[in-house]
Parts: sequence; structure tokens; C-alpha cells
Amino acid sequence: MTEKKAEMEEKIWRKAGLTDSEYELLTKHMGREPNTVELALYAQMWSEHCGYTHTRPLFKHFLTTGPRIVQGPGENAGIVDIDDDEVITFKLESHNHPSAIAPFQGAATGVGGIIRDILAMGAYPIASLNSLHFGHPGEEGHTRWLISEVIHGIGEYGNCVGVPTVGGEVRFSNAYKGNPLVNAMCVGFMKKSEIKKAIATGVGNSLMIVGNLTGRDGMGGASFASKDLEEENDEDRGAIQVGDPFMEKLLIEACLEVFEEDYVVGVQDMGAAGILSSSVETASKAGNGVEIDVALVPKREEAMRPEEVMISESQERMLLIVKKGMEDKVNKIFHKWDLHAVVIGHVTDDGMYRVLEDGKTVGEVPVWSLMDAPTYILDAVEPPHLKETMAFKNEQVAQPSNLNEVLVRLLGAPDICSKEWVYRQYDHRVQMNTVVKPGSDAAILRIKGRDKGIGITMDSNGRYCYLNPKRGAQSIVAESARNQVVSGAEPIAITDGLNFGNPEKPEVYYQLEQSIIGISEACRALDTPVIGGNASLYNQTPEFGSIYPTPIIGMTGLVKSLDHVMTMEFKNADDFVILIGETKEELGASEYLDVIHNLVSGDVPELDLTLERKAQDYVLDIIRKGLVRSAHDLGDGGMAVALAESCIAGELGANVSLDLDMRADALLFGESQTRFMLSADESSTDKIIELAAAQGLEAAVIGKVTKEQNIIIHNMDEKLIDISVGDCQTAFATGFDKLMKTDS
Amino acid sequence: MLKAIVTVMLKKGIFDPQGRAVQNGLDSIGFDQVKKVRVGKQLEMDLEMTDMATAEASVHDMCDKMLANPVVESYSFEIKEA
Amino acid sequence: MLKAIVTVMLKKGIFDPQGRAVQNGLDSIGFDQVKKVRVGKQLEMDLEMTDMATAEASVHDMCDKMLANPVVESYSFEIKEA
Amino acid sequence: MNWGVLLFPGSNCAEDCFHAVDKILGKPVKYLWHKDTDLGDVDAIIIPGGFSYGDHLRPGAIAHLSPAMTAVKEFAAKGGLVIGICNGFQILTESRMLPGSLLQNRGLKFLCQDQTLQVDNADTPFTSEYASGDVVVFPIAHNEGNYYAAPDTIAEMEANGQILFRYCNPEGEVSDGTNPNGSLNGIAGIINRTGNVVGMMPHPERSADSVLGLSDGKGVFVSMLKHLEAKHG
Ligand SMILES: Nc1ncnc2c1ncn2[C@@H]1O[C@H](COP(=O)(O)OP(=O)(O)O)[C@@H](O)[C@H]1O
Ligand SMILES: [Mg+2]
Repeated sequence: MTEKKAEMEEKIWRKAGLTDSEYELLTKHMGREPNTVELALYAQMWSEHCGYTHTRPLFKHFLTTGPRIVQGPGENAGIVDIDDDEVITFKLESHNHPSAIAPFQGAATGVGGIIRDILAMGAYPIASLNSLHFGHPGEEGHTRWLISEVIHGIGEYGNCVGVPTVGGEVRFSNAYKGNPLVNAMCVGFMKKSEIKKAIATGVGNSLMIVGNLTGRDGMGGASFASKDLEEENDEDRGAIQVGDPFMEKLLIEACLEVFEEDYVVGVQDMGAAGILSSSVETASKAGNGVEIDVALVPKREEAMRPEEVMISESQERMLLIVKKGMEDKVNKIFHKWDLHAVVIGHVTDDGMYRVLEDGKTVGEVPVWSLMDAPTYILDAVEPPHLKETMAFKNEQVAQPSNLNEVLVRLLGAPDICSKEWVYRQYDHRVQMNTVVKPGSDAAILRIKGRDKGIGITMDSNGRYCYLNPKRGAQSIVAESARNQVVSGAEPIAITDGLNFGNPEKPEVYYQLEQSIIGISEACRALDTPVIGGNASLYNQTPEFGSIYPTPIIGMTGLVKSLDHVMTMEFKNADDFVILIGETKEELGASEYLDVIHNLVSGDVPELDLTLERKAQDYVLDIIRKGLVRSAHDLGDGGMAVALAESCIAGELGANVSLDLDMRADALLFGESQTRFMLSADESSTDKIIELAAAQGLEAAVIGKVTKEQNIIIHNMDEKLIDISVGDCQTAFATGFDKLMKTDS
Repeated sequence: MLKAIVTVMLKKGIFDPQGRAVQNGLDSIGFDQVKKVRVGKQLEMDLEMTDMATAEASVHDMCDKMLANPVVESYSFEIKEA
Repeated sequence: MLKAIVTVMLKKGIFDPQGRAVQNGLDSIGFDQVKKVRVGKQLEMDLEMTDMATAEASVHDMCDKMLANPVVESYSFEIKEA
Repeated sequence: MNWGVLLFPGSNCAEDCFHAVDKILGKPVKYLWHKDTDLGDVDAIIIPGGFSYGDHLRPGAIAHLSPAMTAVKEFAAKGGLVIGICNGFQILTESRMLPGSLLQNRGLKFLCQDQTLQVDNADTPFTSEYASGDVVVFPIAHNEGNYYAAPDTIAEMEANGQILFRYCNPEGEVSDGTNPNGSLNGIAGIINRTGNVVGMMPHPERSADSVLGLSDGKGVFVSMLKHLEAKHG
């Protein structure tokens, strides 16, 4: 035992996180044994976080091109065309592990990191979103602390840097108890001509580091993020990265000012594995080499070893590849903003990655080899729980007698209740573009000076993916697109965040693979290519096991005219309420089963992607034609919850009658896909129904919006729901306060 | 009655952006003799306790449980008669 | 080298919601002996100075100009050899 | 007639204020730089919101010592119109151009919401477009908006009509319950004794572009414009 341990410790590559075969491979690439600096370079670049060792082979499934796609995966962020020679760029990124340990700083630096990705594209960051997953706090203070610190961290960073946080989601399940998920997304805007690339062209050009000083922050974060939380120890953590949004704001201003001039050939933000990964990636893209002298890097701490400087994850730094001779001009602009811009190395022609210390070479490896992380295709085995959950029958649960009470409980349930507690801590109006603020289906931003806007959403459903990874993932893409469409936006493209457990476990690999296939199929059907993404694996703890498989979809859409902007709230009494889509007797995987019956089981509702596309095109069309007064998709909690949400937001009641031969709970709370709830005036309603019939879509007038503040639902002459909007509103508005045990 | 004075500071090695901003701010108005600034919190607490030793143990406990996050912060305190 | 430790607190009589929140928090996890909490800032500064008296005058000046806002805050400090 | 928007490191509403003057009001406007001692030819100065110097130490604590603020004081002493919004208000209190101070919100959280306000004094160069008692909606977005001043200062300000805006409910009632941050007397915005320097936490610029669903704030800029036009003929 002790002997074996001693042997383990001898193998320094294992300590660095490399396997025996990876070590063998790298010595082959190098033609010799690496020194400690070189070993550190490989350990970082070949981690899942930088090298996508487990996920890369699966990316082949993705559709990545399309008429609006200007830049697919491969740059810091993807880019889509929004007409008029204008583009938006967006991406999401996870910061799960740092947030589990230091939630405020972890979440804050997650926001800062993704903003720099967008900045590196040459764009001005115009919006942030976040997707958060926590355990149920129950009576327990730690989770509550975690939630409030994460939200505080996101808010403080975004508010200070002046990028509005306009949307997102917060979801709860004990699958995230030990390992919360914190994914942040950022969207940037620019003219087509302003696009920058992460490329180190031009032999002799300078590598300049700008922004913060370099310290021992987040040492080894890239390889840390690629390990189980269970394996982590104090040493692994290094120093927690601390974000400085003030510095980030200056960095944005200074970089964009520099970009206006013709000084810079390439830009890369410094994220995981800091100077190392940013410079390797830019060099590799150009087929060039680089050399960097660590002594030139402005530092905050003394006696840093070369590999520490190379892999430090100090925040708010960027790498610029500057044209030879323009260095002083760049420095002058940074100086104006009280920042430095320092030459730390050069582009070379020999294809080598060379690290110097005071002019002396301390490490040298081929650039291509660092980018050539080995990939793994692992065994996939269907998770055993699916046998039981797929066999679920609706008859297994009894229908509660008081359906009003069920509705109220669902409206106040953590996943469904209003997230105002969260987003009122976020400045969602700064920059003056927010046309539809948080609280609706999609956030809508106008593009200044034009009659157009963009829709932005972030969605996930871990429970769906746990119960059916492939269809669950499809449903999330479909729901994202529904959220866009009901807001008046035409879905353009997605970025995906793949949050999973340890892929070396065959059941987890199965979830990963199936989810990716599901996303791919839905994206093809809905014509929303994947233009970027992020993977966070090894999300598990010994105590609570793996998280639910949680792909998160960030989507953008184009609002062709601001006249098309649509929101969910009922607008006028006496408007007709119209239900689009077919309601089936489906209880599986629902929020209702989870909240009311404490049951995570059943199959995810059926989803026909062809029909989905047709229904979405139709809904967008009637919105653009100006026929619709309000539109909302049916999601968590089904028809009754959607109806209540439109009533609450509009401060109006509704009286609807259905004629469906099925269990009342399935009718009210089942989550059949591809459904929409609209309202319209009388004359438009006729046209809406007509146009649906022409498309072969189900559409029915189910009732009216009422001035009386009651929600009444009948089915086949039986009254199922009769409740005041006020009661619903209270449950909806106070759900989060109750969860956090705060008074609003 | 006892009074506890607790100081919570960012751990050494952890970047303190606030300290840096204050130092730069002081520098810009002429206080260039200030070479480094670190900013932390000070908490003054009135304790309904009489025994020093118990109070000390309690305050330790409070710091560990709530007042400081050991991942990023270190703390120290002093207890005196109010 | 000298080291200055500056403490800035809200003036007495001004409600300190943060102190109240900390007290409530401590109370909720069982520390009900804590009767009052006030939260302030502590700044540690390295001064490239040797003379105590000059340092003292300087730090006074810094506090008046920038480190504390006399409308709502009071300050105190201590200077020692680093 | 020139407007100036003063830019500090960390200001993040400067462009929004610029947009309000340039696009909504349609008047010439330029940025003023915090390091400048000469602000050039301006008739009104906006100190925008944001987090000057990261709000480190205290909001406005570092910014108010910048060279441009000396020039702003001189400009105000000569009767020039100055309005500080959000962080700008905090900078003005730090520089003592306005009385009192802004403490952390009593809820200890940043607060972003569309807020109803009551116009308390419509007889100023900043509020002439409104009638006293009007209820308007301006967004707020701040962490330190809890206005405090010593009791005698407050009494004096009340007596002099120096309160411009108070937080209220949609019915125009001002009470503790309608107060989002703990401000004394529900104070959301104030004016100095001489009537040319205003500080307010709510953002009139964010409520000036009707595309965003709010337009009440435009009145502040129009009031200022009319005052300047009357003065300059
Ligand atoms: N973490 C968050 N940050 C900002 N906004 C949020 C967050 N969580 C939820 N929201 C907002 O609350 C609203 C409801 O969210 P959700 O229930 O997830 O909507 P949907 O089911 O339509 O996707 C959305 O407008 C969303 O943007
Ligand atoms: Mg929705």
C-alpha cells in the first residue's frame, strides 16, 4: 500500500493530471522527457477544460453553418448576422467548481470571463444572462447562503461593469446539492467590419498583455475544473480568483478604443490556463510559433515560477497580437485608462512554443502538440434508472381532489415562481436597450438607431434529460425557440453548455452523447445552428452523486421590427384566449409529478420536431402580422400555469372551457410539447384559427380574458379550477422569498 | 458585558482590488508614500457574556461559521470589557 | 517602513443595516448572546515613512480627504513599525 | 448650447445620458474627461451613474477628488446647471456640493426596478415640465441610495423646498412602505440652496426613450433645456 503510494507520487505526470498513456504520447511528440515547465503546459492544454478531450469527438453531430452564421465554433464566441452589416456574438461558460467553493467570487469571475470572450471578438458586450442550478435549501443554511452569494456575485460584477443582466433561469433539484451549476452567457454587438480573431499572424509581431497584474490566482483552474469535486483538496484550489469589474470596465473601454485603430492583428482573452492557452491558441491558428518571456509579465506576487506565470488565471487580462512598431501607440491608449500594455513576447516562424525567463529558454515544445490533446470515445451504457422511470404509468399517481390548491402550489414552486428576487438585484436597464426586461419568455433588446431587436434566452431542464437524455435535450432547444417566437423573435442560433457528471462512467457518457445528439437533431429541425459552447464535466460529489445531465441552451433570435415585440401578459378584457397545439394525457417528467407527488419519473412528453417547426413558424407569422395581443409558451406546469402567468402579468382574469377526454391533472398540468397560449381580439381570432387550419395545426378558442380577477377552467362542463388571480399572484410572487426565508 | 472586535481580511496572496483602488486614489491626490493598501471588515459586537474564555471560544465559532469565509478570508479578534 | 491601521465606522446614531443583518444571522444559528453588531471597514496601509509624527499627520489628512466621510463616518487609526 | 457628460473610470451610464441629450433632446453634447481641469464651453453638466473607481471604499469617494470636480465646482459657483444621477449624486454629496450622504440600501441588496416617484417641487430648472404632486416612473438601480442627512439639515431642506423627488406608490402616497431603500423622508432627489445643482438616485435618462416603454424622465432634460434657452435667449 505505502509502496504503491510512493510509486504514484513518483509519477509526477499523474500529479499533474495526465495519464500514463498521455505522458507517453507527449514524450513522443517532444522526442524527450519534459521538464516541469513543459509538463505543466501539457497538463493544462490536455485537460478537458482546454482540450475538450471527452466532448470533442461528439461535436461532429452539430450543425454549425447556416445563412446567418458568420462564425461557428472555434473562436472565442460565435457570430451571427442580424442584417444591415451588423452582427451579434454570444457564448456561455460554466463556473461551477469555483462557485461551489467561493460562490460570490466564483460566480462573479464567471461573468467577467464570458464578457472577455465577447470583447475578444471585437464586440461591445450588451447583455448578460445566467443559468443557475441549486439544491433545495429546505431548512438548511448552507444552500441558502450559496444561492444568495452566487446571485450577489453575478449582480455585483454585471452591475459594476455596466452590462445589463437581462435574463436567465434558476432551477432546483437535490441533484445539484453538492455541486451547484453556475453558467453565464454574454452577448455582444458590432459591425461586421469590426470582427476580431484570435490569431497570431505576422512573424515578429508582439504579444502584449493588458489589464490586471498576474498573481497565483486559480492556479491550475483548467485541470481543477476537469476533476471531481470529491478529489479536490486545498492544494488543488490554489488561490481563489477575485474579480475586479472596475478593471474589466476599463479593459473594455481601452480595448475597444485600440480596436478602432489598425494596430492589432489578433485578440484573445485569458481564461482557463491564462497566458498559456491564449497564446497557444492564437499561434496554432496562424501556424506560427511564439516565444514568451515570463520575466516581462507584470506580476503582483514575488518569486513566481515560470509555469505559475504561464498558467495563472488572474482575472481581467487579455492578450493582444500587435503589429510590429505599434506597441507604443497601443500602450498610450491603455495608459489613458490607467492600464498597462506590456510586450511579453513575439510571434516566431519556427512553430515552437518557447517559454523564456530573462531571455533563457526554460521550456520548448511544438505548438501543434499542445493543441493536439488526445480525445476519448468512451463506453456508453444506458443508465439503469431508465428501465423503471420509462415504465411509469399515469395510473401510479392519484389525482388530488383540490386542483386549485395544486395550481397554487405549482405557482409557488421553486422552478416556476417569479424570479424577481433574483433579477431585481441585477441592473437590467443599463445601456438603454432593454425593451422586454426579465420576467417574460425572452429578453428583447433593441438595436439602437434601427427598427429591429434581438431576443435572448437561456434554458435547461435537468429532470427531462435525466429521464430521457435525447428527447429532453431536444425539448430544451424547442422550448428556447418557443420562448423566442412568442416574444416576436425568429430563432437564429444557439450556444450550448454541457454540464454533466464524470464521463468516464458509462451511464454519464451515455447521457452526454444522447444529449448532444438530441441538441443536434433539434437544431437541425429548427434551423438554429450551434455556434459555440462550453463543457463542464465531473460535476459530482461523493455525498450527492452526479448532477442531472444538464445541457443548457443559450439562444438568440432576430426581431425584424420592434412592432413585432410580443409579451405574455393578457392585455384586454374580452380578448379571446387561444390554445395552439395538442394536449395529450402526459404526466411523465412533469413539474407536477415532482412538486405534488414528489416523483421524478416517467418519460419526457412526445416531441415531433417537424410539427414543432411548423407551429413555431406559424406563431411567429401571426405575431408579425399583428394579429396577436399576447403570446406565451406552455412549459413547466402546463396549461394551467401558463394561463395563470398570463393573468398575473396582465392583472386580468380568464374563463376557459375545454373539451378533452382525459385526467384533469394531465389536462391542467401535463407538459405536452409544442403548445402556445395566445390572446387576440375577435376579428383577429378568426384569422388566427383560419391560418392554423391552413397549416394543419390544432388551434382552438378556449375562452376569454375577463375583467373579473378570477381564473376559471372548465372541462366537459366540469369546473376544474376557480381561483382568484390574487391568490395565484401571491403564491407566484412570494415563492422565492419563502425559499430564501426572507421577507420581500 | 464584553465587547469583541473582529477583523476579517482577505487572505495573503488573494488579490484585493479594493485595496489597489484605494492606493491609486491616494496616490493621485499626492499620498505617494502609501505603498500598499488592503481593505477588510471590522465588526464590533456587544456580547452578553462575562467569561473571557467562553466568549473567545464563541467568537471563534462565529467567525468559522459565519463571519469569515475560510477559503478567501482570515480573521483575528480581540475581546475586552465593554 | 510604517504600517497604519485605519478603522472607519458609521457614526453612532446612524442605523447600520449590515450590523443588524449580521446580528440576526448569528442569532439564527444560535449565537443569541450577541446583542449588537456594527460593521465597519479596516484598512491596512504600508507607508514609506519613518517619522511617526509626520505619518500620523498624513494619515489624518488621508482620512479627512478620502478614507472617511465625516457626514456619516468616524475614523480612528494606529501606526506602528512594519 | 452645449451639454457635457462627465466621464470617470467606471462610469457606465455616460453613454445613456449622452444618448438622452443627443438623440432624445437633439442637442449638442460632448464627454468631459475626469483628468481635465478645463471643461471648455458647456452650459449644463451631467454626472452620470455607474461605479466610478469601482465604488471602492465608498461610492464617489475617489471620484470626487479628481481634477474635473474642481472645475465642476467652479462651474456651479457661477450658476451653471449640474445634475448628478445615481453615482453622480453620490459624487456630489462626497464633494459636499450637496448635503447629506447615501448609505447602503436598508435591504442590503442592489435594487433595480421601475420606481414611482412623486415630484415634490416642480418650481426648479430641472422639474419645470412637471407639476408638483405628479407621479412619474423612473428606473432605479443602486446599492447605496439610502439618503441620510442630520435632522437639522433635513428640516432645513424640507423648509427650503430642496426635495425634488420622493419614492411613492402608484397612487402617489409616500410612506415607509413605498420606500425601496430606507431614505429619510423618502428622499429620491434633492437640489442645492441656490437651485442649480441636483442629485437624484432614479435615472431620468432611462425613462426618456419611449421605445423602452418609459418616457416620464424626458421632462428633466426638457426642463433643463428650457431654462437654458430662457437664460441664453
Ligand atoms: N438567474 C436569472 N437572471 C435573470 N433573469 C432570470 C433569472 N432566472 C429567471 N429569470 C427571468 O425570469 C423569467 C422566467 O424564467 P423561466 O421560468 O425560466 O422562464 P421560461 O420558462 O419562459 O424560460 C424569465 O424572463 C427569465 O429571464
Ligand atoms: Mg417561456
